[in-house]
Amino acid sequence: MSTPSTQYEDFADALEMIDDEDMRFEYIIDIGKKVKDVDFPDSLRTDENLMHGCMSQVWIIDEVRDNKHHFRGFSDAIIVKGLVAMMTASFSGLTGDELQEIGTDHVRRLNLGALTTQRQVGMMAMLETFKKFGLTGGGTVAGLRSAGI
Amino acid sequence: MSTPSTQYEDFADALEMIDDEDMRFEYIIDIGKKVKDVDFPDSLRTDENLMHGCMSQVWIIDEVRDNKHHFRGFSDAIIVKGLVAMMTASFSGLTGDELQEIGTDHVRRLNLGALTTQRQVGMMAMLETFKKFGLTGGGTVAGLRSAGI
Amino acid sequence: MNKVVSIESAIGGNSMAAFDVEQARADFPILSQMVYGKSLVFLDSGASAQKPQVVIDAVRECYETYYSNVHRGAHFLSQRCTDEYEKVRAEIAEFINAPSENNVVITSSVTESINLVAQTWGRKFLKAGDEIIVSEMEHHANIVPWQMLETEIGVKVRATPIDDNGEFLLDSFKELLGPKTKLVAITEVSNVLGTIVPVREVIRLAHEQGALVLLDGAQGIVHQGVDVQDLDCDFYGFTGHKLYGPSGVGVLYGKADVLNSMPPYQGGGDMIEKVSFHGTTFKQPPHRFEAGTPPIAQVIGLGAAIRYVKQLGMENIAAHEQGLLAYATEKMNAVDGVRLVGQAREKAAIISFLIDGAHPFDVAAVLDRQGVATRVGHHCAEPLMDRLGVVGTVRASFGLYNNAADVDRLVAAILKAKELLL
Amino acid sequence: MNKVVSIESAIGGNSMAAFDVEQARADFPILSQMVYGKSLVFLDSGASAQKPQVVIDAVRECYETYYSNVHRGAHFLSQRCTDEYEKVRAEIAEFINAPSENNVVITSSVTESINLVAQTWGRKFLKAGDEIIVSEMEHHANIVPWQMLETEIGVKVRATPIDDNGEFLLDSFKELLGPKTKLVAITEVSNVLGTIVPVREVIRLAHEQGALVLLDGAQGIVHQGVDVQDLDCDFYGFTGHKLYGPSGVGVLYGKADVLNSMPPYQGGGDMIEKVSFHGTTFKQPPHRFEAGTPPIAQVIGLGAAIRYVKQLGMENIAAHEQGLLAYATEKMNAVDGVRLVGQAREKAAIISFLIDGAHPFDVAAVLDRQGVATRVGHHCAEPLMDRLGVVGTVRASFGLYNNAADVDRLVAAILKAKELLL
Ligand SMILES: Cc1ncc(COP(=O)(O)O)c(C=O)c1O
Ligand SMILES: Cc1ncc(COP(=O)(O)O)c(C=O)c1O
Repeated sequence: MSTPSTQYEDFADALEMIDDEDMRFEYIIDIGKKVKDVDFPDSLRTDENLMHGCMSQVWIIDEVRDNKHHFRGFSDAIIVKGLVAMMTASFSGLTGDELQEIGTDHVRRLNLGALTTQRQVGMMAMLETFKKFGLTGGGTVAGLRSAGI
Repeated sequence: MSTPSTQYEDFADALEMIDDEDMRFEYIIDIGKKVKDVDFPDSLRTDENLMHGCMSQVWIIDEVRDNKHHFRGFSDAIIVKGLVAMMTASFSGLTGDELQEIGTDHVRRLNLGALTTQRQVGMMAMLETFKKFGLTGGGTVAGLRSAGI
Repeated sequence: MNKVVSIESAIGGNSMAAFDVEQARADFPILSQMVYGKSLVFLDSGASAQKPQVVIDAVRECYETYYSNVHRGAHFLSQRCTDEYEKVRAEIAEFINAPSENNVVITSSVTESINLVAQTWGRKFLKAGDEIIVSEMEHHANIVPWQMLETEIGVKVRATPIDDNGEFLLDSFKELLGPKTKLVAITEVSNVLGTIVPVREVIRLAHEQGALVLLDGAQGIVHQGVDVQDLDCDFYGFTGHKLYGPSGVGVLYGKADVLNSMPPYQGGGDMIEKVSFHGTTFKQPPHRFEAGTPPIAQVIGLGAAIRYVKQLGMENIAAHEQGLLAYATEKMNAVDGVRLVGQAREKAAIISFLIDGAHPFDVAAVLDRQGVATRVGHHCAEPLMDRLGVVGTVRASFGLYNNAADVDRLVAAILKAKELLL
Repeated sequence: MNKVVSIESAIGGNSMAAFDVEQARADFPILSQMVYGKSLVFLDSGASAQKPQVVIDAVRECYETYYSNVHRGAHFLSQRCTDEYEKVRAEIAEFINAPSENNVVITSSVTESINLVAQTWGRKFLKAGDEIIVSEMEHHANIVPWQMLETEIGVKVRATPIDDNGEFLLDSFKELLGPKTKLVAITEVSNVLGTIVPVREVIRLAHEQGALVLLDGAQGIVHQGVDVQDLDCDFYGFTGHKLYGPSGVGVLYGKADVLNSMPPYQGGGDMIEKVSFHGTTFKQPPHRFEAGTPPIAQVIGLGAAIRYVKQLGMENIAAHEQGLLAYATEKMNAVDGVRLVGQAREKAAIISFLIDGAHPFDVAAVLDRQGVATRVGHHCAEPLMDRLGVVGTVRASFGLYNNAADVDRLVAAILKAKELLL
């Protein structure tokens, strides 16, 4: 399995080193707590950037620089915020083609036993969104939706 | 428990003496087979005389002589015919008042284990009809029905 | 020894190797029950099949170890139970070869499945004068919902005829079909006669006329399985309790575009996207059609039933039942005065019959006393009784657990009935 | 030691003698499950209750020893199964004090019970401009079916308000009531706030205006039982799975004259008197409303559940739960930053709450990790969430098997949530 980024490796390694599920759960909360409101201002929390089908609200943006996709995201709930932070950091800095190489196994390495199926499904949906951004070269979540992708 | 008739006693005794359920079942069939079509001609098998709510068709008539009710009945199925024969013979020759004395226990003595609940319900319905005839002094099944009794 | 040979070839033969009926019988605890002191011969699977231990245990295990309401919860049990529940939806989809689990709507019975179509698709797309074709041998579940639309909307329900053998008449069906035909609602297998309807032809012809086709698979799926994509039916309904699953659960399959076009059926929890007093929006299928708490443990039991029959092999079950059918037909035909009702060339293992001169209720009662459970009456197919000119029939319907000895007991009981009743 | 005394008086006291919660807990096999290595604290009975062994065994025993389809068969098992099934109908009638078992319609859930009334009584007797009053704290199951009639017929659904404590406002209700009001459809107990609605007053006032009253008893019957004749409601619906019974079965009670006046709901087997292509007639209630094979084993399981709670005593269960409610309310109020949502004077043992500064989903997730199963979200009551101005709540709902230790674990988990999340 390829390594998308050093951030990804860091997260994966950290989670692997924690052998207590409760601690892994708390680790994710800690990541979520580090994401501050200012990191993702209200002006970005628009319907345009809102992912549907999540238990809590999730916003995602894709900033493309030098053909590389840089994701940022936010949620109103801390645990989801933690997962969003892990996902966006892990899979940012890749080209559209590189994003297509990312598979569910990559996500599975991050989403250890501490997560409910519903959250796992949410993470997979996030990955799908990243890959779609990769395919279309950017845009907004709403843009993907209205393009029917 | 009072004895409505000697026929009743005969049936009850006979059934009590048979201690095999299968034999009791066959005893009822035998009674049914003895009832011939001529005993209850087609002309009596009318909607007027038809009891509703039975699995197979059951016709009942009440002939009142000297204030005493004499029932006859018929069915298209032999087992039911046997039950009808037992019921009509057992509870015929009684006055309206005497009919009101007949209780479900009387029927229960006739309706031994060989019968399904549905048939037991059918026999109780027949008893109810007899008692209604007793109350109203006669008439037809359809008459009872349209009188809403 | 002629008879014995025919038993072997009918029941044994090739299928013996793949399917061991004695082993299968051991999976069904109820089969060891005694009835009036006799061992039970259960020939009423057409009304409802018995359940293998794996189904009973799946339901019990659900309640004992992970039961919780589904879909709405984020806690461990709720998540676990939702996973198991939704896994079954996928298994059902695979079993009937639906394109996706989103084509699979959970209902409480095939009766509800058909009513759902009538009340959503029917009320939305049908208008006065439109025609719905059913057959003369439908179960009431596939007649009354359409008659209710007759009263409500003014559509016309037309019955395509059968012949005296119970054969579906394709030519007559072709004649009935016309531009007014909007729906053909047909049983795959007659629950009374066993007739296997040539549904593939029916579907092709109906589609040529632009009509949709709903198959009542209540009996069909049990005896032969189904591939809804291969058949190309628009709707397919079946009921769990006849497929060795729990009571209280059914399925409606529908093509995606058709399901998507349908308004919701019942309103309540789980089927909505957003509720407010200013306006409410609904979920996508299949959830749009699943209001309220579903039959959770029953779906899980149905999953176990499907795994069970798949493991035995639907072809093996079908071959075994065909063997029983051939054997029983031969033995019963050999009894003087027994008349088989329904002699179509292609039949599932369902035999309706009468004894000349005896009332069917009496026959069934005598059979019952011999420990042989059959069904008697109109079998929820009164129009068919009228068509055949009978008040009812006695019906022996076979399941995967029946064996040649059951047939022998049935025949012996029929002889006893003749002896007692004639 | 102040706290300990209050525990005793809340949970123990008089009810202790009559009701031994530890003994009751032993009846529920699932309660010994471990969740993430912690023993399970199940506080989600409001969504669906767990099942005592007697219920699980009743279902199993049915399948293992006497299962068969009901009503249509004359053989031994069919008769036995029908007897057991119909006996439960009589037991349900007795449990809710219906005049007769004929007032008891078996459905698949309270959601179906309510939809049945909307689609039969509603479509027959309502016309454009007629009004249906619901409350602001209804479950979607008691909103959406009426909204569907709004679209279909043009009736108007009006919501009678609550105050910020979640108290039902009788005066406002009186103002809404008028000659146009044809139906009042109200929950007995709010599934979110626990509020006990003064339904006796509601019914009296509605009847004065000539309106019928449907009570959604999904939560009410569980916490306090019901006497439908004493209340004089016209319809009463409840769901088996919240009353410690199986999933897949519900009940609709109706007054005899009202049920008699209603057309059938679904069409199919068992609900007809006579079917022909020239005209079909229907059975009397309750069978008129029960098309197809009913949830047989589920009804039998519900019977076992009713016998179980009756044996414990509904008053004892209610007293025990009130003790838990008082204890939990006190302990939770003592935690800084915890806000109880719903503070009506009369409440059933349901507590919705929020932690200031934490998202309810996060709170429930942390609770879950501590083995404490609660529910989070809108609880199928979005209009109520809008009214309260919250995105959702965390809800702890208590069943007869919860004890003081469960409350302590809940409070400990809340403290942990504060520690982790704030
Ligand atoms: C008050 C109330 N009404 C209706 C329902 C719906 O119950 P069911 O999903 O069993 O139909 C529920 C439970 O979810 C409820 O709490
Ligand atoms: C062909 C057919 N259709 C429909 C039904 C109705 O099934 P259910 O009663 O489970 O809804 C049956 C079984 O009774 C059947 O045999």
